[in-house]
Amino acid sequence: MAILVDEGTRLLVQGITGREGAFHTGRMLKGGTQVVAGVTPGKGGQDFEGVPVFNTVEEAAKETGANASVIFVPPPFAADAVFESLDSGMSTICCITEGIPVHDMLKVSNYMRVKEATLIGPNCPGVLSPGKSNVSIMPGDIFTPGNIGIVSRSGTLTYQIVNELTQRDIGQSTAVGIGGDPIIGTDFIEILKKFEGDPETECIVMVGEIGGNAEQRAAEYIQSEMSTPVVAYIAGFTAPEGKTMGHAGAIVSGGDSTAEAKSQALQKAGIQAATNPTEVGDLVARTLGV
Amino acid sequence: MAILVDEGTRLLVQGITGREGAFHTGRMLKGGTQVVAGVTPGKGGQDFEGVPVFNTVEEAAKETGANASVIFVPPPFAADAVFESLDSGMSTICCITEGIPVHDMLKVSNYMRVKEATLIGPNCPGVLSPGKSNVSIMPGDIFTPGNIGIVSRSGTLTYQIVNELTQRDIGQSTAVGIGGDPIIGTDFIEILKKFEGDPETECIVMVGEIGGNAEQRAAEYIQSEMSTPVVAYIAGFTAPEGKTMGHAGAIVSGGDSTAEAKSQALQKAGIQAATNPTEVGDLVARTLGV
Amino acid sequence: MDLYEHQGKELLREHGLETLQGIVAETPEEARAAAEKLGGPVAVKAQVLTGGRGKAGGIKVVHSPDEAEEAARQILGMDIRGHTVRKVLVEGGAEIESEMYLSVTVDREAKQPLILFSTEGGVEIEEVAETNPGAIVRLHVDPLIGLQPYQIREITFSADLSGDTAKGVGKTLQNLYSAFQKLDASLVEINPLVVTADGKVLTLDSKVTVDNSSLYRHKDIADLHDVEAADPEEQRAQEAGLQYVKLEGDVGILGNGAGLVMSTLDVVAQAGGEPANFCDVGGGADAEKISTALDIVTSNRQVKSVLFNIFGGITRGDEVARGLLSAIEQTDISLPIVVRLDGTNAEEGRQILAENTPPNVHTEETMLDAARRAVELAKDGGQ
Amino acid sequence: MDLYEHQGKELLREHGLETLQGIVAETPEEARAAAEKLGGPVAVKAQVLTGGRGKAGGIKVVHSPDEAEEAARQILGMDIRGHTVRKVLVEGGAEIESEMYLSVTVDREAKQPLILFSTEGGVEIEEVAETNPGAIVRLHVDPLIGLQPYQIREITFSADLSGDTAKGVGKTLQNLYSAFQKLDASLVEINPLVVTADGKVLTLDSKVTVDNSSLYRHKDIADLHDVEAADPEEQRAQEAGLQYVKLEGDVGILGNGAGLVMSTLDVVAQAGGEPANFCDVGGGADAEKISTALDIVTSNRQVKSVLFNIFGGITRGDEVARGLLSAIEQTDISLPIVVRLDGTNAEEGRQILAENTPPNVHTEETMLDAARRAVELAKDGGQ
Repeated sequence: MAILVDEGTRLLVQGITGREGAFHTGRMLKGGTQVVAGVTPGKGGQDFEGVPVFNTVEEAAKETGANASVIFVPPPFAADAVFESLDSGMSTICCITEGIPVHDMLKVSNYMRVKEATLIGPNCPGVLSPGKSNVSIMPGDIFTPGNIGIVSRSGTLTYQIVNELTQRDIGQSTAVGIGGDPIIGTDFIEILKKFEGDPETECIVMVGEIGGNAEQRAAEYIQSEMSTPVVAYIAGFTAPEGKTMGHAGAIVSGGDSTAEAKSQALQKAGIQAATNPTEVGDLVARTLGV
Repeated sequence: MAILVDEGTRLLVQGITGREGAFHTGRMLKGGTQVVAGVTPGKGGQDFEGVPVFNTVEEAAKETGANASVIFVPPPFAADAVFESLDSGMSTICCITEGIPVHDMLKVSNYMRVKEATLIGPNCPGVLSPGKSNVSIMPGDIFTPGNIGIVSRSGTLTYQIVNELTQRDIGQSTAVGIGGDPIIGTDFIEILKKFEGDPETECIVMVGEIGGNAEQRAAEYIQSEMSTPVVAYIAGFTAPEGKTMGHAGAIVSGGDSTAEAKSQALQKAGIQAATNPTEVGDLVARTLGV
Repeated sequence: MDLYEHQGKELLREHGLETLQGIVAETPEEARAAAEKLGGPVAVKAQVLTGGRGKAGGIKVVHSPDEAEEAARQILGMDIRGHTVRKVLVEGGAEIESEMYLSVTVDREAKQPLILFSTEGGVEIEEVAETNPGAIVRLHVDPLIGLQPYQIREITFSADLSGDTAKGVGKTLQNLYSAFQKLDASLVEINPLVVTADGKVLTLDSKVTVDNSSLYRHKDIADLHDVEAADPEEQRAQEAGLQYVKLEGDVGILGNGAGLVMSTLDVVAQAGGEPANFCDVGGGADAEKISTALDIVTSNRQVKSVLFNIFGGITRGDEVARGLLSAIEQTDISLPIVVRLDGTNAEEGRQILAENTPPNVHTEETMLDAARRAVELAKDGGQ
Repeated sequence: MDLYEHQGKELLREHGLETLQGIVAETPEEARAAAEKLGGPVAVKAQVLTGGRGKAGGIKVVHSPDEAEEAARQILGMDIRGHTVRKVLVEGGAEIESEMYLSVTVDREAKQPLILFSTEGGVEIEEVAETNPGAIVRLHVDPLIGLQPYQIREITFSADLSGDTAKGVGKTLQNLYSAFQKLDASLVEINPLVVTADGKVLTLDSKVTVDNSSLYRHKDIADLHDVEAADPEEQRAQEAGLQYVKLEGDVGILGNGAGLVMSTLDVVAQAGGEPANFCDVGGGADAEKISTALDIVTSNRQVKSVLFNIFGGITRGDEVARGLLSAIEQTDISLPIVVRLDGTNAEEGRQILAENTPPNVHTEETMLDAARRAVELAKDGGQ
């Protein structure tokens, strides 16, 4: 097993003929992902590296049985793309796009409440289940199949940690980049819940950062609801107040949103917390007893 | 048992100090309903026939533990009143108000999808479970406790039918007036489902009329999902096309919306259909074997 | 509330829809002047609150002011499905390449606005639905988020539109949906929506129906209500707060409650009679209102008998009986009136009626008996 | 993007909020003229993109044009938390009866707009939250249906407001929420919202922050961006498409990916160093971009060593190494640069660096080692 994406994932790429979409579609195809359709309005009928391109998601879904989508369309059109995927029945939607207006995401994320689907992102690297399906912009090469679940607000930090694990011969079940924006479709808790329900996942790495208080809520959830061990890592202890650290959502705007506050909450909940990515690898290895 | 309202119903009246609200609150109190709170903005702190009046539903709910509301506020403010009840946790909301703009109801009824509550109406007489709770403008005197469930788009026609039953010594479990507007909170099917799940209800009377195709959908549902016998009655065989027959929703606007089409659908689904209210009484008596 | 074509178009224009230039004329001379002003060929179109005016000869395309005047002369005063034409819309011409259909309405079942689009315009959508259902694109809009750009693309791509036509249709749909919302409409329909030889997308004919319940917040639209065009009895009933619909038969029907009155009409028909009207006097026993209702119902010369069907619910039967008697006293009706009184305190009510009833008032205990009696009396010619 | 008080107020006024009359002045003379025009007592307020100007002496209430000129002379040029005052807002006076607080912000957890209201205005809301949390009303707005009238009542009744004050606050909230939406704001705050002696509800001081991601659809607001007020290095980084934040330390830090760079800062701090900046060069091995980044980082005179932390993901390590070398060649940096290269093809990359590396470039295999090395080098004074 894995969570969110696996061998049954039939992927549709929104914005497949754009620069980013084309580049990553090529990579996902090489990684073995079943990319069954692409959508670019006005380019229906063309094909991209053997993948048929459609004008609308509805048409693409009908023709190809796509059940998941990944979104590479520019920010002004991204919310529309999410709505299109949602209303066309995609069950997992990864929105890679960075720079979607917050008010668009308020609308999108609240609309999710009436839908059964899962939205990952935006401003995220996507989801990758090694050996099964890569619905992301993550470098598949550094992953190896295994039993560690990863959920992270940061892309490169995830790669760094995956690399630490792979170097120790510790494989991953699924890596989920939930995104670095203030408003995201899916928070830590929903992903933790899925990992908890996945018999293949033996340990989970949770990578947080400054901004918001999602880590605190996750800590409470882990303490009260989970039996799978979690190793946590928080970035941004040196971040000053009021400055955006790369991610739109990574900004200290009050006591709760500092790395310190998050770290304390994790410790209080009895969760192992690493102080740097290498230590994450060490803690996971110790947890697994390898 | 009963559906929607019973001995546990703690009722809050929105618009309690208005003409309609005051009149019917008095009647509901006399009928034994637990009216625990009233809401009229600006009149908080007063009381009405012993019922405390609050400025907001939130405050009223907090102070009195109200779990259901009935709405008597004028059309321009009715949608707001429904939202207020919904957001303050009322689980059953009966909106009596007639004349709410359709576009307001589009917003309200779609918002219901994100809430766990049941909205009855608008433009409806409400819900009455004889001997238990009267959350309606229906004349309690003509009812008698028993095992017949009634669900109807029309008020007076319901009274007429209840009277036919009571005269035959056949009591009622709950009578639900779902309302005569084009867009209503709860359709036949949801109520039929509740009656089907109510062990006390042995037979159901469904009263339809021209407009829409809710009766056809109900017929399909009854045929495929229900074991409780249903006696149906449809009004409006003589209604001309394009004319509103009293209720905003009672208008023939195409083949599906005629009484004939509805009647045929019921017959096709093997549902007993009466041709007048008296016959409804006869058919129910026959079904019960009394 | 249905709007005249010219009124609806004016509102749609305010929401950005493109139409032909048009001038309303109430006389043949005004129509001539309008045609002169517009120049070129014009269409002279009857303004009536009903469909089928084309087939009835209510639309004429003419090529000169003379012809426009003559066309208006023929059309003005014409009766189309019971509606007298009192105005025409004189509209400029356009070279039409193709005709489409576009509408937004309220889908009661889905509880959402429904967009219908078809490349087969110019005919009634019901006809297309029967002959070529595949030519109709149906699309629901979720009121929680509104019309989305991708939905517009679904419409235009499904119809294989491209370039300026796709853009024009897309913009039209966006504006039409916005008009639908802002006008509190229950229907906005463009049929046909045309593409002209020079690539423009125009609203050629349109229908706008505004939700009556919303008129309190659309004073400007409420003011458009055409009192003259309404049936005078229906108009009077409306002013008195009565629900009244005129029908073709001879049995006048009154009752309290819309459902009960609808049911009464059916029972009268089942008894072999023909209802002359639907009239709901509402709750209560207000003698004033009942007498107005009686007066309106009997002012229809075809009515030969009256059936008053009352169910005493909140108002008790005895009170209703007193109200009814006082109402009958106030009016001067010699037609036979059958009263059926049931519900709370019905017996007391019937007794009151029995003791004080005028000779032309008959009481019955059940709806069925009352209906049969009223039908009989009507067949006897109201004697 | 934070707006100056006078800019934010201008936008809020466009959305119906009521403020005092105000005039922006850039010189003491302009401030005098403004005070003359406004008449009566005025407030001279420093316009800076930071809080705490009141405590810093950036707001003065004066009673004559002379005093206004003098106040402006004192305030203009003042440094408030690192921000130089270059403009003042001269505002008319008002007789204040009471001060309240009202804001709309984005609640990340609830994923909904959050309204905060308090009758304890004029102090920072965080202070009220600590000293008297019960005085704050918190209310979420569901973006699917927007702010509802009942929510406004919840606010006003909870604060026991009535009459004109309740109406004024209600209207203010409605307009403020509308502004919040239409401006794509992440924060709109009125503090204090005052009731004047004559019963008016006025926005006395306000703060507006517009979501940077939305600026493409708010050209007018984007144009308000004050280039002069920005840190010149940060400004240059922004133009080059780099994520750059200046800090106080002496270890310059570059890396690819925001999370990794944040983590690198932490590791440097753990190693006993002090990061001089945050700089994310993004994906890819674009030599041009890397050299610009190096230049910006080292243009900070405090920087004594540079740590370049790269994780080869999509871009392979060997490519990154070549890009880095070419970038170092393009610049003329003598400071020690510690490079840590990991991920895909890291070994090949490290080999390339080892073979061609200039003497001031040091390579390390792990983040920790690299951080320690960079900290050491910085402590050695960049030798």
